[in-house]
Amino acid sequence: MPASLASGLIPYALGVSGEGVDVSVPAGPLEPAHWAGTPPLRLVASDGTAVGDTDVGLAPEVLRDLLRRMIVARRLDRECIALQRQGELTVYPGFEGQEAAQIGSAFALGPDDFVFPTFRELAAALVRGVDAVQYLQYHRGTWHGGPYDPRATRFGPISIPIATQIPHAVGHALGQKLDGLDACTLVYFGDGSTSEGDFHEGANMAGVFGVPLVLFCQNNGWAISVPTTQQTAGEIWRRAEGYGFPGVRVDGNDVLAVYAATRDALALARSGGGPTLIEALTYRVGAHSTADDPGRYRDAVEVEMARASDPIARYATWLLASGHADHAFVSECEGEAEAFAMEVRAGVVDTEAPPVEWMFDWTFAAPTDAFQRMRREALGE
Amino acid sequence: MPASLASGLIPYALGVSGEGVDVSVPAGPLEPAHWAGTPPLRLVASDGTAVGDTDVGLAPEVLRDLLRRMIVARRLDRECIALQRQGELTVYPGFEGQEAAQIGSAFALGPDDFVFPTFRELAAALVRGVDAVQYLQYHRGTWHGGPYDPRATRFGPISIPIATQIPHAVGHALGQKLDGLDACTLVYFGDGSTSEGDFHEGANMAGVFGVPLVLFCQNNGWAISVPTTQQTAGEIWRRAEGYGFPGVRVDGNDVLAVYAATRDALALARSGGGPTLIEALTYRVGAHSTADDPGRYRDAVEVEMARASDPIARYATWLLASGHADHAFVSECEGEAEAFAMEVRAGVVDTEAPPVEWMFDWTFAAPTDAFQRMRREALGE
Amino acid sequence: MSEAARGPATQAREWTLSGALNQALRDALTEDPRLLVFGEDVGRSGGVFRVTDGLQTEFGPNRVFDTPISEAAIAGTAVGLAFAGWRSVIEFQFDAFSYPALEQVIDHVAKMRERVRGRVDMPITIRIPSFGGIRGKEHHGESPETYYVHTAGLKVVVPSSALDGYTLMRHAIADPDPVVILEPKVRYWSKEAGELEADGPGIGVGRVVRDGDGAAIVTYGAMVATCVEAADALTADGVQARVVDLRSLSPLDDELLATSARETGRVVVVHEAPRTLGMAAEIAARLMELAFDHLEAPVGRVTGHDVPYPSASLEAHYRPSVERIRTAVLEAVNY
Amino acid sequence: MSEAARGPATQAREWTLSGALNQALRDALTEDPRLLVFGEDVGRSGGVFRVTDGLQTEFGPNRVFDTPISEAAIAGTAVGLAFAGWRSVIEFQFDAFSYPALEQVIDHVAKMRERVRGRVDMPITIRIPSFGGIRGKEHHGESPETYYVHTAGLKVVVPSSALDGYTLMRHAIADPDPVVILEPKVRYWSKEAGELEADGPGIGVGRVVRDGDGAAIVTYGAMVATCVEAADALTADGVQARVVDLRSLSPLDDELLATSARETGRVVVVHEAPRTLGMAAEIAARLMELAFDHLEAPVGRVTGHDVPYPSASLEAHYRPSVERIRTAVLEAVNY
Ligand SMILES: Cc1ncc(C[n+]2csc(CCOP(=O)(O)OP(=O)(O)O)c2C)c(N)n1
Ligand SMILES: Cc1ncc(C[n+]2csc(CCOP(=O)(O)OP(=O)(O)O)c2C)c(N)n1
Ligand SMILES: [Mg+2]
Ligand SMILES: [Mg+2]
Repeated sequence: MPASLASGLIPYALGVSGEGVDVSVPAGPLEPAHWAGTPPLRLVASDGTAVGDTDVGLAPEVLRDLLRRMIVARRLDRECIALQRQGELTVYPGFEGQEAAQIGSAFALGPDDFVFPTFRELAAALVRGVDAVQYLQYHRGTWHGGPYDPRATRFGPISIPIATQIPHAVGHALGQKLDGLDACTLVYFGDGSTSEGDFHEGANMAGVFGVPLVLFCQNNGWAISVPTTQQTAGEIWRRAEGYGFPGVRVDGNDVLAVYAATRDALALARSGGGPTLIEALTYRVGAHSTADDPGRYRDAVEVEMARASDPIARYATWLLASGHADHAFVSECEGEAEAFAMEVRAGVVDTEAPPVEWMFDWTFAAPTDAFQRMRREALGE
Repeated sequence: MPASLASGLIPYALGVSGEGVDVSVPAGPLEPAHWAGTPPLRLVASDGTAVGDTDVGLAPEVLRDLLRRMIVARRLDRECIALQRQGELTVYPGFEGQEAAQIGSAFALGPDDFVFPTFRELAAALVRGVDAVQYLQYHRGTWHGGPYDPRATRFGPISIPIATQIPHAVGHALGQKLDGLDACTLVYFGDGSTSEGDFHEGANMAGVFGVPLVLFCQNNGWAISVPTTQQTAGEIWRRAEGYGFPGVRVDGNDVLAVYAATRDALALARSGGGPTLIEALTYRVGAHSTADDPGRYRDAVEVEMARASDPIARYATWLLASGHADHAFVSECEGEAEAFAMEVRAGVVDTEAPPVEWMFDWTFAAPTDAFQRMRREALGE
Repeated sequence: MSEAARGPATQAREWTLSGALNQALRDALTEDPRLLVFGEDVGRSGGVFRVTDGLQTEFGPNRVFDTPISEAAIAGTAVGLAFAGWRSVIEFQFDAFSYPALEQVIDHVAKMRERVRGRVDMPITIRIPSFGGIRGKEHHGESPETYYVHTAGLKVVVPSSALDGYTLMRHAIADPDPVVILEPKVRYWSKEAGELEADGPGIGVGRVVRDGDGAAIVTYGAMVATCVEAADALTADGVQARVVDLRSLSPLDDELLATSARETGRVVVVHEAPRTLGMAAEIAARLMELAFDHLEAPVGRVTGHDVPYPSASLEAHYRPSVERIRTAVLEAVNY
Repeated sequence: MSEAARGPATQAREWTLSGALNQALRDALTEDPRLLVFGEDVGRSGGVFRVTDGLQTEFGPNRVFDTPISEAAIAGTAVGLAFAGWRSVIEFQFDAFSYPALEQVIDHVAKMRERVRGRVDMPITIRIPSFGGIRGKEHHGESPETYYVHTAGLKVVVPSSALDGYTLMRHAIADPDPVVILEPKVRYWSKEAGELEADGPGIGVGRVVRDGDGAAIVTYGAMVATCVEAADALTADGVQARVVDLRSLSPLDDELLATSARETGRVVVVHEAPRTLGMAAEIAARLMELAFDHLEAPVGRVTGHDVPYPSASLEAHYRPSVERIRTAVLEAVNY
């Protein structure tokens, strides 16, 4: 973005790195203060100390489960990158650094709630019980959208065109409301997604219809090579006010804060209170995808800082200090993560290309004669 | 909109009429209090008394000119409706009730500033010096967009697809900024237009680029048959905050307040301060267009109230009381308005259909041989 | 009282296209409690062309409702509703106002079922008042069919008359797949007497509206009446022209096209859309594939020109006229 | 250092398509100080396919810049910039990501000049990395040409090689009208040696890339190389097939098409886009009009299927293969 056009803006996502801008890089972790604007809701600081009421109403075994899931998800994410390098997956978009944002939010959902994801929510998918091998068939190039059953898993298909899943979520939530269900819809999207017309139209319509919806934005600082400060001159959570519903800014690397914020938003929605927009401040530690080289556009120091504010280390520190878990538990989780990653790897590597006919088998529920003729001709039948 | 879905909203634009809602209709004019939310900036009340600092820095003859222009514009608007009824114009979208919003804002512009209008800004067009007969050739069905020269008049072509002119204005303002000009762009749009993706993408991009732009929303209470309360659950001016620039709510039937707000926004833009969103609360007294019958969807009492808050009567009362004009001046304006309307009528009625070749004459600046062949064939040459 | 409410659906009477479409929506809403109708101004006001007149009063504001001016979100909402088991009829107010939703329609409405391997159907009917001839403002006279017909995963139909409007609308709504129905706005007030039939000829089936074996004029929508007029005029030239009303643009009725070509040897396709990659291109290409040896002349194309749809004063020079059609048929006959 | 910076533009060397397009942008930016380049990730990162690599550094962030993810506003901004006298090259990152801007492109980019009676030109180049074959994610392998070619007011070009990419890009930018340039992403890294020429064959002009008079294979973009391969294979069948690279889809080179049909009598059109209303339909229809009496066989169509573009594992079965092309040509020859 033209420096001359960006007057008044910090030129980089976090105001940390940046050419032509003299920023004295603060040592230590990425802190909320590095983000422009309003400080987020935070319960556990980067160093693992409590800074708010950490009693979010979860039993110790559930608190442990949160850590377990984060550890398992990260391990799988790294395995996926390895699988891509080995040619077993096509381009893969990693989520390292965003485990708390995804798992904390997905964890707050009830079994009947429904999720519409983007392409980066494997960690959330695992929480919802989506089969990892089936999910990864998308990234293997076996099937667009992922061949898992969205109705059974209550997790929508992987959605690529930025922000287009947001109106889907609005429609789904409207359906829930019309059915008088006690269920909600949650939709994930990124900071960059908030610049699309579909974000706006969906959010505004959600407000008008007062549907039970949580709009969950993972602001991970970057949209490919464009930092959030160049994506918008405002703060994302503040958009909610213009739509007439609450907006919340939460530390997306604080799993307890994310959980609490999502739980509250879902409770509001369930009670007929309509939508909430949650902006979770997190950080994309890795590349946009395995096809991307962030060295071209961002300073490594930012990444180091983000690592020092790691959501898993932070939560583990807090959990250990709180006495709800011990080191043995952490080791156990790591063991489970390793085993799971290997199991998924094996499943992925085993996945074969679908038969050619499948290209024609689901286009229509009621294929016309003309379509069937085309199909036969194409298949040389 | 489903009543059950609109929980928490006043079901009609102004909370005045509405089935199933027991509203005791207040006697007298439409007041800011009838609009949900934040009271707008107001200098002159509906009854013409000053309620703020009415010294907006305009000389008496200029203050008179404002009234003159409003009277002339309204008379022409009514003539256009007559012309449509007589078959001299195709569907015509009247602006009665919105004279202050259009003329107050257009009046604040400098000669080098540029306007992108919708289809309802004839009053603003007149302020910019657009030839009324040329403008009305659009509504006569002679030429899409209006055959006036947008470069010479600094008034863009009539734009029909809702909100699509907003990104044009952003681009134009970006061009002005890149050229280092001391000029701004102003874009008009309605309340309904704020629901389109193009509004959002344009406004957000304007914020990111910090361009010299005034986003001027005429919230006239209705988008065809849909009241503003069903267009959004928020307040339109508040959207600005989410884009990181100022938003202003102004009484759009108070020409001095509109002028002052626009002047300030332009000054900010000119000084490099970037965009401002202005929401002017006004009222569409007539039908959406001559093809529309508002009796199907809104209560006549709303319209009566709006008439009692008429921008012209209000301003005339204040102007007369302030001693800057007398009744003779008002009569003079009415005489001028009558003569102008007749002159425009004559010009419109005289306008002939363009030659058929014109259908092909401006599609391309560099028509290819293939295009020229198609043209010859189509014209039977 | 809405027009349609005057008599039961099955009773023979005179219908306008607008009224018949209104009745189709009413009957479908009655039969299927999980059907919704929404869009801009379709609720309280009953639609710019009265097609949804009275439906909100009859079925309540939870079934028939107005939306903000957000075409992309209207289409996207229908997709989400399908995930929740609801069937939708959505309206885009005019042809060109369907364009802001093209991403949602191309990427999701058309592809979602394939993406989820049939776990979720997309029973979405997209109503678009279309085509020119109403002395409309800019963007109110366009022919958007190519954008939809080229998009795999959609079905596209165009009624040409009131009774067939009812039939096609009922088929569109009943279909488990997304169907775009382009309503020729210039014919909304044209009347036709007869009985409404929900199970008349379906999607993919064309019909011969005027018989003849000297040439075949293939068309759809508002142009059907114009072509019949041209065919009538052609009798003075000694040509008995058949007029084929396609009804369904996707899929096309290949059998009917092939038969018409074989039986007449001379085919002229007529539409308002610009020529390049208009429907006539596809039909010409197919006829070569289906009936090459029977074609005595190139397939004629009488179409809009490759320029933006013009203003009211020029639209008569843009839309195919009886005279242009007649000339093209004679050219084919005398080839 | 960017690839193109390694040598002056005119010096004969080896170019990738990506590098040649990059050099075209660089040369155009150098020559015209009122030219801007913008879009998603085109600035600091230099583009997903490196086509804008190094340009922001060289021309500064006021001339080459990143935008928010707002395709409609990107197109709309270019329209507004044209009113302010600026020329723009905009990028949509992948084929399907041009769809959110379709309303702006159809309603304004294509129609604005006509609307204002030529008072304002629309010198806008729309770059779209297009077509399949890269084992891409969903929406990264589509062929959007029909949407653009059918839209009157646009010109549409498709380079098939590095050197021609340079030429077509220079023509597109220099053109006072909007030009859509569909860049075959699967060929970005294919190399070609030679000199870059800004004033090589222009928009509307096709070329014969392989001569032959037994049949003509008409195609564009990535499929040119595949068709040349097929033509080579066909020599074993005793068929000398000519391969025509259209280069320009709107307007089409009617003379070249007609000549090819007349000289060979057998034409096969090849593209990746779905068959129905793909370019082959228009070409078939035109060839009937231009060379009916010379066609010895129906114009063959070897195309993508009328289903959504499939995932990586199936794309080879969707895109025309050498074998499918060969079979179609033999069918035409043996008709
Ligand atoms: C409509 C559309 N435009 C462009 C793209 C290309 N694209 C893929 S991901 C991406 C960035 C998304 O950023 P953000 O929403 O912040 O999500 P993140 O990648 O950070 O998770 C872009 C531009 C796309 N997928 N869809
Ligand atoms: C993209 C698009 N969708 C729908 C329409 C049809 N339409 C014309 S005016 C209008 C209402 C506009 O409301 P608002 O923005 O409040 O402006 P107003 O008419 O009140 O001046 C609608 C829906 C359109 N012109 N463009
Ligand atoms: Mg992001
Ligand atoms: Mg309005």
